Amino acid sequence: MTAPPLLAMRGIVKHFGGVHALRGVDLTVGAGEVHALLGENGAGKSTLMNILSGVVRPDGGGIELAGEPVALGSPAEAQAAGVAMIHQELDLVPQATVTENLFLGREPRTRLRTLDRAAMRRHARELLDDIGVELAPSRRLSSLRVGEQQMVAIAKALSLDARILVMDEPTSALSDSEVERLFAIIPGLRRRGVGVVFISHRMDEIAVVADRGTVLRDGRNAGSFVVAETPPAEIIRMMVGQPIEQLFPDREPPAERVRLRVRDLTVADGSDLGGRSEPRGVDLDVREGEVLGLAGLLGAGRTELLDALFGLAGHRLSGTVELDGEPVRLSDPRDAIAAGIGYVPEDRRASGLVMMESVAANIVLAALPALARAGWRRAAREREAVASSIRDLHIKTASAESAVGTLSGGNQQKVVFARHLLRQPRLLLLDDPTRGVDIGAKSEIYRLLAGLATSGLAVVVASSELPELLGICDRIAVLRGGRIVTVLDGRDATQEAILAAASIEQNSNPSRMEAG
Amino acid sequence: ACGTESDVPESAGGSAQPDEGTECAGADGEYLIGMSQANVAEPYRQQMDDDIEAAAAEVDQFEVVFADAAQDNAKQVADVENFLTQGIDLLIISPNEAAPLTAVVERAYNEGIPVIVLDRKIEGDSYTQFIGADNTEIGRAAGEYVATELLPDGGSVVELKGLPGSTPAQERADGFRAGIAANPNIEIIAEGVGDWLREKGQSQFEAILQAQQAIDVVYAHNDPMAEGAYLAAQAASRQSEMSFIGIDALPIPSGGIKAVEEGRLSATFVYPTGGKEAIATAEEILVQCAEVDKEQILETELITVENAAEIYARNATQ
Amino acid sequence: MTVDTTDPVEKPVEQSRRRRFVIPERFFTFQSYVALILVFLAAIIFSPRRNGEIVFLNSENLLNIVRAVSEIGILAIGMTFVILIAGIDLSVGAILGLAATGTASLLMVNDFGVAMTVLIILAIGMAFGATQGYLSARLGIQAFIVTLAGLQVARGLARIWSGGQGIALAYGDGPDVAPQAFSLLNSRTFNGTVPIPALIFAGVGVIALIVVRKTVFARHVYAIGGNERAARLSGIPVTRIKVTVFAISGLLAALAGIIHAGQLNQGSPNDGMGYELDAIAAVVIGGTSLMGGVGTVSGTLAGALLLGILNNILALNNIDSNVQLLIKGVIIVAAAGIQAFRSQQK
Amino acid sequence: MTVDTTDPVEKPVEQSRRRRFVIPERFFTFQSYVALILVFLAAIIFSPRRNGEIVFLNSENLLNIVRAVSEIGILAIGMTFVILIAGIDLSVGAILGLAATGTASLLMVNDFGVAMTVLIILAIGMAFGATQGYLSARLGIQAFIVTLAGLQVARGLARIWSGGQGIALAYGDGPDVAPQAFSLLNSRTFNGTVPIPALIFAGVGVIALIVVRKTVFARHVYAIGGNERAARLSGIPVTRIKVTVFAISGLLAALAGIIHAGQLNQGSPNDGMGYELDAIAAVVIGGTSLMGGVGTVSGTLAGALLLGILNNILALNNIDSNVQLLIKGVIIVAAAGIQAFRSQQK
Ligand SMILES: Nc1ncnc2c1ncn2[C@@H]1O[C@H](COP(=O)(O)OP(=O)(O)OP(=O)(O)O)[C@@H](O)[C@H]1O
Ligand SMILES: Nc1ncnc2c1ncn2[C@@H]1O[C@H](COP(=O)(O)OP(=O)(O)OP(=O)(O)O)[C@@H](O)[C@H]1O
Ligand SMILES: [Mg+2]
Ligand SMILES: [Mg+2]
Repeated sequence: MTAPPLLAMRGIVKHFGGVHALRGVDLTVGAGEVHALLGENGAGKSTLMNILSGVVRPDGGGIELAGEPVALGSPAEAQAAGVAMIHQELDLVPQATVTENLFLGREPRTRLRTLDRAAMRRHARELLDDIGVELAPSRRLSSLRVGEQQMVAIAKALSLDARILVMDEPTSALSDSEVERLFAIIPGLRRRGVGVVFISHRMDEIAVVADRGTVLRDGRNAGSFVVAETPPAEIIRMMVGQPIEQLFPDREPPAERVRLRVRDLTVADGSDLGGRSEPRGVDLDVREGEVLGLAGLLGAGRTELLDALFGLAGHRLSGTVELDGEPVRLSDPRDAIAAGIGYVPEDRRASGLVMMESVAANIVLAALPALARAGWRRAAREREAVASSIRDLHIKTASAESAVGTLSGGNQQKVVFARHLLRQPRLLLLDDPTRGVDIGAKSEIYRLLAGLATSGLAVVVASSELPELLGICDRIAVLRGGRIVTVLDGRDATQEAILAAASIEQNSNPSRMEAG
Repeated sequence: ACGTESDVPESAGGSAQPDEGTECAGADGEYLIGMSQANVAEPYRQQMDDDIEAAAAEVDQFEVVFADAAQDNAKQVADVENFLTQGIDLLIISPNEAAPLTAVVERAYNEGIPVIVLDRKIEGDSYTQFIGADNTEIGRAAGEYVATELLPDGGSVVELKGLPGSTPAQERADGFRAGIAANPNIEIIAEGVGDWLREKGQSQFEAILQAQQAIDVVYAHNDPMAEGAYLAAQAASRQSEMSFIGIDALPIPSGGIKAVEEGRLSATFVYPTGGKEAIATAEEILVQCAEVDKEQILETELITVENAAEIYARNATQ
Repeated sequence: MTVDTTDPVEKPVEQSRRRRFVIPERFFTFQSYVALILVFLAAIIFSPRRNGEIVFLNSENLLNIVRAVSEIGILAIGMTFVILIAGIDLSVGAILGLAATGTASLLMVNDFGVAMTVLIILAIGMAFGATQGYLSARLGIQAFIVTLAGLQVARGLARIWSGGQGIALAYGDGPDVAPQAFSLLNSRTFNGTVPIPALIFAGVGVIALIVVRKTVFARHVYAIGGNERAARLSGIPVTRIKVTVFAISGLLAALAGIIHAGQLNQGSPNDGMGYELDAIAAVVIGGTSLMGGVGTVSGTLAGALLLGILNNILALNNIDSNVQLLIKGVIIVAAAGIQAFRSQQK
Repeated sequence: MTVDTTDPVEKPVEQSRRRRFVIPERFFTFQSYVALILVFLAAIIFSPRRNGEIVFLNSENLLNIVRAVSEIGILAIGMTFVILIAGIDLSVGAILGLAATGTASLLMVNDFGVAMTVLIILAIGMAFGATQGYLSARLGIQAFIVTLAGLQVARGLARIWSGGQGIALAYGDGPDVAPQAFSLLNSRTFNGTVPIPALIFAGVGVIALIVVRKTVFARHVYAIGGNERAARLSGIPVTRIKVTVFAISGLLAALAGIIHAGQLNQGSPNDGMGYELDAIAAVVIGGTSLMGGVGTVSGTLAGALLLGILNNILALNNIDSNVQLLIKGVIIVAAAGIQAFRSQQK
């Protein structure tokens, strides 16, 4: 080898207070290579890439770009050196327009040094066209769907004409068709000699896009591999430390008794929906012990349907909902919880956890009044409840009093599960419960779900990962534009069938199909 | 005095009034009087408004409207401007501070509107009459009372000051020092800043009580602070060791005269509001079409337990 | 092991830029007490002496300090809950004034008994606070604005109620005087040593400490401040709790107003001007975050005492009042700076 | 369908579908102007008349209004930027006082020329603001606390500078008087009709409108307020921009202080007390969100004028000052309520 690699990171060390996030990590990426960076939650992937993009300063180690040692002290310096990054958390300004977001921090100026809005508008159009996104550049970002926002972030990163492009879980918010559109961009990048670092917890994607890969475990290199030569099981073993025999556990078939019966559920439009699809005329039956999947493209209305079933649509809701034959009124989450419904929301950071509080406080949050006597807390009962939750759900935490923010993503997710399970719900609603969760934790969550269903709980789970839905669901309802377009049996459904149902162009008067 | 309509027009508003065009309608007129008050959050100034209202109620021809500048010079300028816009017939103003209000008062005066300035002067002489008391004089009277009556053989004095930066606080401090100068054995051993407030007088004096063993007289720049100091001393059971004197002597239940009458304060000094006098002057100018003096200095009065009840009865508005 | 309470990805980007010297976590847990102890020691050192005795440590002086901070302290306790839900209450000083005026008026003008008066005034304060809470929680108007307007309204009502002048309290039997019982508030108990307002302050403090530790309500308050959406999705009655918190703040402000009238033998509509800022300062010095969700009542108590000691020692030494302003400004920033440094470390 | 067997008083099973009445988005875009126009019309209706003329519409009266709001308006423009980055600046009133005092002192005591004085005072204001910005942006201390302390410090400095007294301005040539040129600030131009402070206010407003529309700086301000982390990650120098914003606020407060001294022929350390709350009210009524990232300078100008007209019409009708407090409180809440309603609709 004569030419130095495009990127070489050597011996990178990083501490956060007492947390040893990186303990001497190496990473090399060649020009025109797509390099997968893998590892469990908290392995240090984002930290390593944040160091590369100047967001975080390393405590030790060195970075070379094309053989030249560089110091990347700030995002601006990293950009100047040719590093662009799409961050794990969407980093755009919601109140600004698409155009303004695309040029954030590097706005073009006129000769008078004033803002050159005309140039911004022109270039914005071009940038969006380049990645095949049809969006009015003047739209406010907050009016876009998550997937569209993600595409804006991608366009922004590409527009930097970087030598190195880092994508930190770009697909976790995308559904399959958007993922395809993203992947379509990659060959062009390869041709231009761009080095791409790609982070994802979806193993199937790695096989599609990546050339080589590096696995991190506990802030150390756990191995490197060439994708074409390495079976997925081997990669998983590198990540988790042991092979995972069976990702999706076997389960008893559900009972016959209908737990949840929904008829003509419709949510009236708000004034400014920003591309949301509210449920329209939804009919649904879920039986005891059944896991029902919700599939659909981004913005198909899965979250909205689950929100509505949890009382979040308030007075805009119409139609009937029955649990075990009793009608329930759902105008507030309190109604839903009282009726025995639990909800693990899509975004655990924004909607699930109280980050500054302890694991214990987060677990008992919904059950406090039930555990208390006339508003006075009973510490012993709370401790018991927390201990049994941690035990039953295998939550990995230093102690019940640890701040919940110190847990890995999967364990954080289990804390939200535990909170609702403490209330002993009859129906559990899950919105993308494994988003951003590593494969080890995923398999644990699937096992947990299987156990709950076997014990008679009815579960409705929305997910963007079709293999996941196919693996865990008894039946899969496909949504489009807020309507259920078809319901498939879990055993003989295929990805193709689901995708076909989800993405048929919406005609003016789609026929409503009965579920169940 | 102005019964005939052929009276010369200069009759109203004194000789300096440049606008000679105003006719004096005398007793037949209806008059709108604007009263621009600096800050009604000070009990003394609220009392001034109340005095004016009570006095004006006795004069059929008068309607008085009030504005409160809430201690803001700029707001008071706007208040006067608004009075001018409304077309008042006479302006009574108790300026928040002198220099900032001078220009707008001058403007009113030059438009031919008689101006009565209360309590605090403005600069120059563009006003019809100034009515007020002299803070330095009152401070001096308080000092002399201490020097001759309370502590003829000398002793230690604690001073509780009003809001730093306010003129009366400065003048009541300066005058007091001049007043006690005659008796070299009197020493001001501590100064606290009570911002005119009862509770700050109390907590400041609590600390001073700790720091000072021998205190003979507490001189507060106003009665509320003196009362606060008394409360502090009472809590420490030291109220009988010393005398408390204040200033203002408002004729209201929460004022200093009652405090003297009830034995908490040894003395207080009337700081007259001039409200009654202002309406009297306005009556002279507008109803009687008479000329008035440029200045009316109101005398202070020493209130002790001997005369407290009598003066309360005389000064009270009700 | 350092406890990471915040979301790692939400960190300021430059946080690791400086060399960081690590301060033991324990220091921060007791940060407000540490600051309190430092100020206490400084007060001893700078205290004037009389016959060799340290004046500051004189038990009477110490009790005076507690008395002097009792009103601000009570306001600050209510403010702690408000700030814990990421709100702010600028109206407490004005409610105090309204309550003091009302107390004096009911006792002197309407000749109500003590119990009746106290009940009515507390109810008014609570209703005022609850209204503000409703406007802010239900209609989503920012608490800063609602309570800024509330401040003006309370002040205006108080002035109208009393006709603008303070109402003096005189005690005795019969009409037009207040019942003797009410003068308890400016007296001292235990052989005339412990001021009643200090006792009430201590009582309110103890109750608040118990509420924070033992009630579901307090957990809900913390959860709402930490993540309102998560709280709502956990079935917590967010609006009701928020309204309750503002009602408590109004109630305590009214209690402070009653004490104010009792201590000073007078209720004036101008009482309590600017107290809200002192109360907020006490809460923040005590380690409660203005972003909500993090803080303690015990910290607030320490913060209030710290401010009281500061005022006392500055007064004992006859420090120029303007210099006092500067010193207090610097100390408030320093206290907040310690906190900010702490959250950056994490 | 199953029969409801549980509870006869149970709510109807059919979920209620409430008609929501939808207000066109356009209304909100112009919300603050709409409110301004409504208040303007109300002022005309409620204006007293003299000889058939509507007093409120008298051109002199209208110019008086602009003059009267000029200082608050200038403060509010600076405050708009501060609030856009989700900060708050409680120190502007005190900086105004410090600047007014300093202006008078430099002109009268130090016999500096007008240009020199103005430069020094503006520099002081800017430095004061920048220091606060640094403490808040770099050390992460909350702006509320930093500027609350800054308020006290500025007030203390002003009192020390002037010895506690207001310094009156006298004009003329020679020592111990101020240059005649400075009296321009209390004069009127265009045949003595348009007050100079009103002109300066208009000038600052125009510059601010241009800055917001045409500069990259303004884009960065909005971005920081909208999502600070995103701004940092995009390479925007967040700390520098925040410091600049506070420096601008300090600078404009100093400018307002100079105008204050000129208009009132005096600089007093107590000038500008409470102005910060008026300025914040103007900004919020103008539609800028206290959460940052959303708002306009033109809205702020409308908000300031609205408050000015309100004050004017209440005064012209001789509304009792206490009732004025109530009315203003209610109107501020109502204006904020319209906004809150808007963001809830979304
Ligand atoms: N700013 C920070 N402050 C403190 N700890 C941090 C910070 N950023 C990351 N960490 C910690 O460093 C470790 C590595 O985190 P990192 O985000 O790099 O993991 P990751 O591999 O990207 O995980 P995931 O797959 O969940 O995104 C974790 O233990 C995390 O809690
Ligand atoms: N509370 C809300 N207010 C306004 N917009 C919202 C809200 N919640 C979600 N949105 C927006 O609605 C759009 C659609 O959301 P989303 O893409 O999650 O749809 P979905 O059908 O639930 O699909 P999925 O669950 O697969 O993500 C997004 O642009 C999102 O930003
Ligand atoms: Mg990551
Ligand atoms: Mg969703």
